[in-house]
Amino acid sequence: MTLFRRVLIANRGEIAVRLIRGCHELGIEAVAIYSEADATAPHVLCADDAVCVGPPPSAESYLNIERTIDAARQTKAEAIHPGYGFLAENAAFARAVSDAGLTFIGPRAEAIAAMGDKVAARKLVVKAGVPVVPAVEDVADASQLPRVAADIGYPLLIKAAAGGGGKGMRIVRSEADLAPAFAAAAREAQSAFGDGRLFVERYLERPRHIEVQVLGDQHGNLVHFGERECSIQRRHQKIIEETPSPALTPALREQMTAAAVAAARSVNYSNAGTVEFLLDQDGRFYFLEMNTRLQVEHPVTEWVNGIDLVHAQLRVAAGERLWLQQDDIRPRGHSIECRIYAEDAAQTFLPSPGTILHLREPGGPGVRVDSGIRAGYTVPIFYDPMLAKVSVWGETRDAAWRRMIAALREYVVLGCTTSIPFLLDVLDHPAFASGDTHTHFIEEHFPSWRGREQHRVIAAIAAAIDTTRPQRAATAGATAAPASPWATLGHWRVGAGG
Amino acid sequence: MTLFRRVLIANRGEIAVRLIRGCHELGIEAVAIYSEADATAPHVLCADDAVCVGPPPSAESYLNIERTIDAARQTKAEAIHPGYGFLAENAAFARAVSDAGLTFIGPRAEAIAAMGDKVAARKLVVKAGVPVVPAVEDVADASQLPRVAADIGYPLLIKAAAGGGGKGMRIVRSEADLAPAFAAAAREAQSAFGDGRLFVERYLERPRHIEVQVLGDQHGNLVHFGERECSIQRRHQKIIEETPSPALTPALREQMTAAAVAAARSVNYSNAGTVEFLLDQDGRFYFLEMNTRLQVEHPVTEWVNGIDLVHAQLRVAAGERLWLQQDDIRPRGHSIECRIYAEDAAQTFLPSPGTILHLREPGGPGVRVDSGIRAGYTVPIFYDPMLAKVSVWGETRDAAWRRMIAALREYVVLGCTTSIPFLLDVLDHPAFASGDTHTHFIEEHFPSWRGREQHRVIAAIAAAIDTTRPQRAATAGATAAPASPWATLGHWRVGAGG
Amino acid sequence: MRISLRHKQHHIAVDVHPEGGSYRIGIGETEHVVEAHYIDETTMMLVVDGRRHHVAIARKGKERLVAIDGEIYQFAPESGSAGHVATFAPPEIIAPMPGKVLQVLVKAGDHVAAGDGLLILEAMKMENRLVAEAAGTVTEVRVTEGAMVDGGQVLVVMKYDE
Amino acid sequence: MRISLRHKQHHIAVDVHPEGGSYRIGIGETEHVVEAHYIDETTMMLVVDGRRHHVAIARKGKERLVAIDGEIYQFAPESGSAGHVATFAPPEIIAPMPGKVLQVLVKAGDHVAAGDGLLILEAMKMENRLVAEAAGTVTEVRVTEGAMVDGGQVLVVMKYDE
Repeated sequence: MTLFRRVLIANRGEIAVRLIRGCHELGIEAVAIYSEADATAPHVLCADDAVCVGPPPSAESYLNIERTIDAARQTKAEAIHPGYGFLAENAAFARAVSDAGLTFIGPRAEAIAAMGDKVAARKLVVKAGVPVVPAVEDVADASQLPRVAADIGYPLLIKAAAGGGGKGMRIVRSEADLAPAFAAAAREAQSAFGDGRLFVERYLERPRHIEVQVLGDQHGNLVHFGERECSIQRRHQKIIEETPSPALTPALREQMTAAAVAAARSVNYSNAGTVEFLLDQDGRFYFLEMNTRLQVEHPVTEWVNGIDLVHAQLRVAAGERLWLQQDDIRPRGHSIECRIYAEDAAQTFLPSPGTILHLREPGGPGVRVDSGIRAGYTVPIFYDPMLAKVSVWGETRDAAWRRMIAALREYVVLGCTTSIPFLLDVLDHPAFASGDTHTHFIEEHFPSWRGREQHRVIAAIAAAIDTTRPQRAATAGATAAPASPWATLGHWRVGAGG
Repeated sequence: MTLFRRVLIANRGEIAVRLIRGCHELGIEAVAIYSEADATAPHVLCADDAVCVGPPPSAESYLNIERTIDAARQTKAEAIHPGYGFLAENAAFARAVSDAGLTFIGPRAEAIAAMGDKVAARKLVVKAGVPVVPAVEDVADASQLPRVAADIGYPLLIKAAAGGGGKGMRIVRSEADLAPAFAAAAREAQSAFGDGRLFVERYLERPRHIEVQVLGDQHGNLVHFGERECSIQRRHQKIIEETPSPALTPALREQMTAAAVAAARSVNYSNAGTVEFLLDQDGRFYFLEMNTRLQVEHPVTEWVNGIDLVHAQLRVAAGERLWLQQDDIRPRGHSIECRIYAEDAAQTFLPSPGTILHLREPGGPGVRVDSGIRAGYTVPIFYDPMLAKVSVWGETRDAAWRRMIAALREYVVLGCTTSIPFLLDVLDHPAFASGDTHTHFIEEHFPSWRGREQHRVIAAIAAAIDTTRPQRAATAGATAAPASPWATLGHWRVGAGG
Repeated sequence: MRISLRHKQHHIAVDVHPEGGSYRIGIGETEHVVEAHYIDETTMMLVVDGRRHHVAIARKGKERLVAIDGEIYQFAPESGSAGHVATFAPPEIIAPMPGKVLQVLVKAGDHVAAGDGLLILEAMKMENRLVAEAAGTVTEVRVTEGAMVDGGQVLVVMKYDE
Repeated sequence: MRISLRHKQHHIAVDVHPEGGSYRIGIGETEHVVEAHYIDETTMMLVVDGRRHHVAIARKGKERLVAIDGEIYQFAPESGSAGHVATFAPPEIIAPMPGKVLQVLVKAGDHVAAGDGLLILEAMKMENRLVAEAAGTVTEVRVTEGAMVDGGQVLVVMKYDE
């Protein structure tokens, strides 16, 4: 099977870097696109070629279908990989790519469209025998709300019919909050997806978010790679994911993966996709949505199943038949991922972009970092504030958990506030350690986190000593300079005893 | 099972960093030792405590048994991990550790002693039914040589009875070279191991180096983790290792792993160890030696088997029973490791220490870097010039091979000459790509390598442009400075087309 | 030498006394014996009362950013005698980044509890709710709905309850 | 502006002509159109005749160390007109690192072939064989067996055959 000679990566940040690496490993040249804010972003530097597609705002660059396809044409790319976010779940884009004679690395446009409309998707999977949450679909205006709410019962969840990723979502616990939440959700949905339609459903108390990775070829073969649990969320966005889920019995896993495969088959799904479910406290599960693209958290599936999902995407997109039967897929051990955001968890997770003054990434056995930054890089204010992802593998959940804690303690990012200290506190929480996780975990256990400051005195001592030190330069750069007069190295000795 | 509270790491460099990480992941504090040349070495920085054990030469520091044990006592460490090299295969050290009431993380001293004397080890394994190469043992002086040589037949291999790692080894192809080779080998053996005794054996033409990883507990249970092929060597030291070996059929693997287990059982082996074999071109294998310690190349076994060998060492040393049966161990995919040395392959692999001016390590899926350096670090001249190891995993040998090439092309080490360009040329060689490897691979295919310089013109352009640029400072440091007047960023565009 | 630092709401006065190759460091009533070794410009090894700490440090003007064991601190120098460690919330609510004011939730004179929303700022594609760090009275609202604001711009001024 | 560089035995003369935001670069008979972008002090993005190259660069005095795609180059500046690219072996055999001279294999006046051993230096725990890069005559041996030498010290001087 001949793969592509050159592929355009229609994305930025860590996922673009990861996709470019995946191409290079298969002997494929990778073309980056970039906005004017990203001319020297890490993904541009590792690509074989790069094309500017417009000004910084994503609506004018990374969401510009025409310029993206033009870039592929100019650079003679034969296929386009959309990554996640941006144009990844845009059926019109997938169609435009095909119409331009290029290969879209993802499912057919019809499958994207079918699953992209949450209302239509729900109907489809119900027909395929997949359970769904009680809900009322397509609430067009606020006047219908009180009746809808009464039908379903509080608490309610309002979400965008067109979207994903937490944008346009609101939880409503009482009628008083209904109207303002609806207005805000509609505004966000309109601005994020150009479609203000909303969807109201019963809100499950303390459910787990469980999703199943599927992979199909263009010849009707489809396998799954087990589940991921992504219950740890803030602002309705995942921040810690793992596989296997501590909550799944073999019997439940069997049922949920079968439901996922049924949902995918209902739209003749090909390429990589994810079927998301909520699992309630009584072990009942409900279809949430299907993400018709590679997922941020795909590394945990790769670790445990010994699969490279990006290679797989490229191969099935090129027409290759699946080389794996379901029985060949044997998960091993446990994997956890943490997303590193430039945000301040002590300030309602406000984004905190800035210039990376100093960076030291963790490494060693069982630790993978997918990074979209480098030392000296200024995180642009125009895009999602995720800087990198750390994923680990361990023989058991306990081993993976300990390894993640060790890795995050090694990780140094100075220049912007990151979620690392918060993630460490979440990991340290006894409820996380024992696998007692659910989507309200953060609200419940960290309603007003103020910071992890176990070493405040040591840090103050370091800052004070450094303040008394004669400065070499006024610049804020990280400099690996030769020994200074203050470096009293050589024969020194510490430790208990003499 | 309670593990140790605190462990002393009697080593330096990448392996000390890896062992400290392994301790931290199990909730164990790690104490480093260091020579005066290593006060700020990476392994010292990541330890919880550190003790200076002497001046730079290893004989006065890392090989000093008394000071090492004193350091453990002072810091209240309960166990000592020796890593590889230095005191790792020193039975007297293992005994002294036990006598001090501490746990030696490795096999019993008797097993080290039995396998440490190559002559005695050979007799032992022969009794256990393991095949060995025709040889004459313990050649005390040069006068016996011509007779010995005639008995075995040329080519011959002379090696130290006490040692390993290529030190004190010589190949002799004709009688004329016999006496000088013997003298040089005896000198190296004496200086490296304090024991000048030599061992002469038939030298196999184009054999493969195949070794088997074993792991035993203190209760008589012993498993193996399959083989590693380490045929790519220079100066008789491995530089590229992989598992599985492209040469092994399931039947041959069965035989070799059974022989390895028999060899290990012959000394009641506990903890991690490696049984080395040569495999000739006719598929016959011969016991070479048993390394009674963790091996440099252990990561490839970890990748493929889903095991953390350092965790396993700590657990069995603490008395835990093996938690794995042989049937539980199921290798998956393929792994390759490359050792990154500070050496000049174009100059007979001369060591090339220096100060690391710029460092960028590869990362992403399936790539692991075990590093003993950092930017700004000066590689000391006193120790082995290995800087780091890169290991990769792929679903197939081809996938792992491509990933390794991509990783090495990403790897930037400036400040000393490294083996990276040479490794890339070795990987690129069709004989490596097809798995046609043997221990004379480098001599045969790269008798006079002069450098990999496909980009010499581009590099010269970069150097010339940088030379014309006004310098900010005279120091040789790597500086992440803000944009300079020469950085013409912003809206720029390259690529074919417009 | 007294170094007065602020990290978030914490005021910390550190008395630094160099002594031979090491330091006596006073913080509050406690005195520490400290050895400080610069590994390079951004890495310090501190030995504080016999315990080793591996600290990363970066400089942003007069500020010191410190990372230790996964934690992050940002210290700004303070002048004057700040010998006490007290809870302190800055009275000016500042835009953490450039964005658009979607909604203003308070007006001058309003009394708010800690955690009450003050305004909603759209930035990085998200609606961000800026809240009061402590209970107090809104003395001034400097922006209107729909306004584009710069990072660092003062949005609301508070007077916290005593 | 002509920049004359040496990398190992290669002499390379590079004519650098800034032109607007980019360069015309002449090497030998070939002319290249080059855009150079500094990402930071150690990273350059070069676009040479339309192809992008990601280059890492470090400075060691007047030397330039360049890494590109896993390859490493070390360029030293040369004065004078070195417009030719010729094979050149330095006549002075230099200790690559500190060590001990174990054995001297040649004496002044000896003629050696390319690859012949000159002496054996023990360093980094290994016996290192220093060899002649080209055929020639040994004109001087500056060390004796057993001597400790510094890195950079001249050990043997050669006169290569024409």
